[in-house]
Amino acid sequence: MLRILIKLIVQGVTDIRHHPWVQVLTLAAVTLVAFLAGLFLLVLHNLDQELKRSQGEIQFQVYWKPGAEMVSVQEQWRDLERLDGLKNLKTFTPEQGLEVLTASLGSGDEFAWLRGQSPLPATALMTFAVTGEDHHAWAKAIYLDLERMPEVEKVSFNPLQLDLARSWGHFSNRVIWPLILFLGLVLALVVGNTIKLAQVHRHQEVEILRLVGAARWYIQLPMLVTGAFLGLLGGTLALLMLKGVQLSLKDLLHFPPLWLRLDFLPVDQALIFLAIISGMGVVSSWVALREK
Amino acid sequence: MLRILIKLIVQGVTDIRHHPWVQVLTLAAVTLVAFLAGLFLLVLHNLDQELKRSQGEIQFQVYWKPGAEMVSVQEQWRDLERLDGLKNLKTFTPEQGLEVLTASLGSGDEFAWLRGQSPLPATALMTFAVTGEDHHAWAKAIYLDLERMPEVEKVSFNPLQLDLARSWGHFSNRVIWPLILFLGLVLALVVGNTIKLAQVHRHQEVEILRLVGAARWYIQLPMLVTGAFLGLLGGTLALLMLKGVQLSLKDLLHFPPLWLRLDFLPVDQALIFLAIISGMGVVSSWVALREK
Amino acid sequence: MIHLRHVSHNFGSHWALKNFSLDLDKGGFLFLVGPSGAGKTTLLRILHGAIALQRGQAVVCGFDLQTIKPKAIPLLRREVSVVFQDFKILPQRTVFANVALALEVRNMPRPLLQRRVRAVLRGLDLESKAHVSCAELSGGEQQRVAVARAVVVGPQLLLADEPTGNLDRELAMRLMSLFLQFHAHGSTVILATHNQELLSCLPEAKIVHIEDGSIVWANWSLTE
Amino acid sequence: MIHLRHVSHNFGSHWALKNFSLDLDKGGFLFLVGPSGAGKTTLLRILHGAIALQRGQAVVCGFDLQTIKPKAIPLLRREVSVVFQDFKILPQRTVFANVALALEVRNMPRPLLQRRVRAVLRGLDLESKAHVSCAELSGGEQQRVAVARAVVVGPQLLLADEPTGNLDRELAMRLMSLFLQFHAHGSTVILATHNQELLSCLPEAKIVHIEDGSIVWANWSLTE
Ligand SMILES: Nc1ncnc2c1ncn2[C@@H]1O[C@H](COP(=O)(O)OP(=O)(O)OP(=O)(O)O)[C@@H](O)[C@H]1O
Ligand SMILES: Nc1ncnc2c1ncn2[C@@H]1O[C@H](COP(=O)(O)OP(=O)(O)OP(=O)(O)O)[C@@H](O)[C@H]1O
Ligand SMILES: [Mg+2]
Ligand SMILES: [Mg+2]
Repeated sequence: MLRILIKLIVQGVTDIRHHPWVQVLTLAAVTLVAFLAGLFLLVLHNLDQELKRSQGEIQFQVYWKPGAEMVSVQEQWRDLERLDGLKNLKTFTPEQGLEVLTASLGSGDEFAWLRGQSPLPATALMTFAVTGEDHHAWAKAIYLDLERMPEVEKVSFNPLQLDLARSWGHFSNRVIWPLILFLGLVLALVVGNTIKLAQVHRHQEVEILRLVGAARWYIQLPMLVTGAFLGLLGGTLALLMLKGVQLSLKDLLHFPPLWLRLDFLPVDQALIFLAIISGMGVVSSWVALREK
Repeated sequence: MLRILIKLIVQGVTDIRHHPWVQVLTLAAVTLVAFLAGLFLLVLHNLDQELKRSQGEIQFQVYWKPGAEMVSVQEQWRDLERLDGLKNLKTFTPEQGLEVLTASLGSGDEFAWLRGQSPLPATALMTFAVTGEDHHAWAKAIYLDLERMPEVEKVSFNPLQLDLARSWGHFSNRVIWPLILFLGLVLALVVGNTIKLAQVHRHQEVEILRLVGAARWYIQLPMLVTGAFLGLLGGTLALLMLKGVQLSLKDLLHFPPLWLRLDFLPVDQALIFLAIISGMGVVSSWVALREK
Repeated sequence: MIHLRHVSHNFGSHWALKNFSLDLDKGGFLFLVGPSGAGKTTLLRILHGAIALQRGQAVVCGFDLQTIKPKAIPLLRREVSVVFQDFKILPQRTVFANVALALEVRNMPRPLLQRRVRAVLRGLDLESKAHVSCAELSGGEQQRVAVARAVVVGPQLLLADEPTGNLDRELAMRLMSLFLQFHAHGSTVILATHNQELLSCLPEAKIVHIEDGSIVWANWSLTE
Repeated sequence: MIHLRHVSHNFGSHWALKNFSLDLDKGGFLFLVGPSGAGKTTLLRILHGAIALQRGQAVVCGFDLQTIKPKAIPLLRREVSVVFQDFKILPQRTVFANVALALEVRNMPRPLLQRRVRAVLRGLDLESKAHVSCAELSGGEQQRVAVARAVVVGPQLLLADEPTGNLDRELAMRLMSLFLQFHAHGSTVILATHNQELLSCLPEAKIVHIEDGSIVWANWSLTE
């Protein structure tokens, strides 16, 4: 029995030689559409990564009173570093603040005359990972803690940041998910239709095999294997092309202020991608065989 | 003769009923792939528009001496407005400058204590449309003119902006054009292969028509018409879907700081798009007929 | 072996078979004659399950066609071989591959399969064409491939639909002697033909003449 | 009408026709007989340009097959009609559509076309099947559709390849009388067949017996 199964599976793959051109073109079409879909997935994956990186964070900016004693302020900074959930702490003395301001305004030296007598206060920019259930209450508590510190003039944070995740969610619901669904549809239709059309050639073969007494599975297995094989091969080629593109574009956006490095799809996503495309090959072969 | 031509063309369209399912699926695949390609084109078109809008511009920032007399400065501002090639002039009194700074630093009131005694100079941000052949020389001349104005402390401009267009060019050479070419390839292959596979059914018909003495054009014309018709219909449906998407997403990115409004493809591009897809239908039908 | 009672079949409003009853024992040899469009092919197609039985009773090789499940049809077809009027061979495959198909479906081991196929091809004068693609065969050669595929499995029941239409007299006689051999080994044979000459090869064979779907003449009592 | 000199044709290493020479005048009637695989179909296919002439000279209806351009082949085929051994009809189309095809290609106005097709179908006992799809026809009915399509155009030269293989005796005789009618109206007819009986229908017809691609016997001098 196993011998027959293996024979039929091998036959499914080698049957491709009966219509080599049809199958090669089909393979090419499947590969390219799969590649296109993979490209979308790759972009989405990287976007998603980027979002995840900044999504669960909230920033507090702390302003000390102008003229506050820098020695005690710096002591406070050391205390701040030990706070729960803190991911990043950036501190600015009045002088550093002025430098940043200058840099952000242009490239010139126009604030040179202020040097040594900066009118700016000492500040600290704190990035927290959002934790707990009630984000707003949690943020409020931190806010009050920070404001109660001695010599602190004011603390600001943007509660909107908390909503950013949600608004990204809205955006992806409106654009990204429809796009993925649509892409899946195109992929299914094009891959399916192409494989189906390529298999229609074999109607005659199916008919004759039936007439000489072949069981249903005996007839269908090789053709389903052909479909799966076309899908698998097309998907694999697409992934290889994708890897090539990723390698060649990897550092394209890796410059300030984006610092985006293009990552490849994780292994599990790549495998799911292959499985879906092969599955489409199988399903569409099956549809092609059922007709008539 | 004309009667026969018309008959054959009508036949090409009505022949679709012989294999309605094959043709409907083919049409769907063609439509979706064309739509996908159109979506890319739409994004590119809008990107391109955006680039064109900002590409040929250069910004100068003028800083007056701190404490310069505001009345005379405001007079100079009025003169500046009349400069050749100026597209936009934004002026900031020291107070306005402080406001902008405050806003860009956070949402707080931390500079409230500086109000009425802003340490910042009066500034103006001037946007020029780049003109002439030698951009750098032209920019230099403007720079000198501005710097020579009385009470002006310093002028800054970023010559890098001039190179921005060029670097965008590099980017599109590296990414966008390959993508368009690749997309064209996918489109050609998928549309072509699908129509070709759908037409392979008709090999027998072609053979028999030949055997009963039909001339080549008599056989091919209806099939080429079928291909063109499938392409045209698929392309039109794709454009309609595209228009729908454009209308529904038009204002999605129309918020600060992007202010991007999604435009539809201009009529000529849409027509070229249709022509290319129909052409693919014709070519692939022709290839399908030639085989064997 | 074959037991038919009141079998009728219509295609739309056209009755291709009307109230057909006959019995054929194991080892019988039956000629089915009649004009074009009489219903000969329709009857043969019913007998191997290619078209479903509409009315009446039919039992073939122990399979009751009234109640047969789609899954059991391949089993029926392993007992019944058919030579189709339009050959039904795969043009892209070689002669050998087409004939071997019927044995592959039955999972016959390769060496035995090759021996059997070669023997049958030799008997039908097709040995030199064994590795030629069927698209390149003459009409008569294709017909013989169809016969070879039917007989290679040594079926219990052999249905042959106009198997000599494209063959010259000598080959037709050779084919008949092949069928007679089969018959002598105990197979049941039903042969639909226009060729009156074939009838004289086996004077003791049963003959049914049908016209317009009905039996108009037979040389035996039809039902026991 | 037909002038062949030293025509040979090989498929790979197999010679299907060897050094074939014959002349046939306008209005002649020729039987081509010989065993399966003799080369009858190959000869007919050369005569209507379905396979290119490899060696020798051939002139058919004034077209020199040695020098004929691909563009001229449709013109040749408007003079020459063929009844193919494997019918070559479109199974999805109706009987009427299949027969009308040959006239549509010649741009015949619709009313005349309908009259002609109906007349031919009546002559071949196919009138009741006119609007049936060809996939639903019996073997003999399909063969008659193939004949109808060939004769409906009233060709100068009619090539028929085994046109009675699936027909009963009565229909075969009817077909022969159709061919004889054609012949009487001045058409040239070449008929490849295994059916010895047909030969007796027209005792004055020319007969060529070929075997293995060569002429082994003829009842006239072959070349003038
Ligand atoms: N699938 C079908 N659909 C409709 N009508 C059919 C179908 N198959 C056969 N018929 C009709 O049924 C009748 C009997 O057909 P059948 O093929 O049994 O004839 P036959 O005796 O084999 O004739 P022949 O000697 O010409 O092959 C014919 O008139 C034919 O047109
Ligand atoms: N396309 C082809 N390629 C290779 N060999 C071919 C091709 N067509 C025919 N032959 C071979 O040429 C020989 C003559 O074939 P042809 O069809 O002319 O025979 P025929 O006289 O018509 O026989 P039949 O009576 O069986 O139809 C046969 O042996 C056949 O196998
Ligand atoms: Mg029949
Ligand atoms: Mg032949």
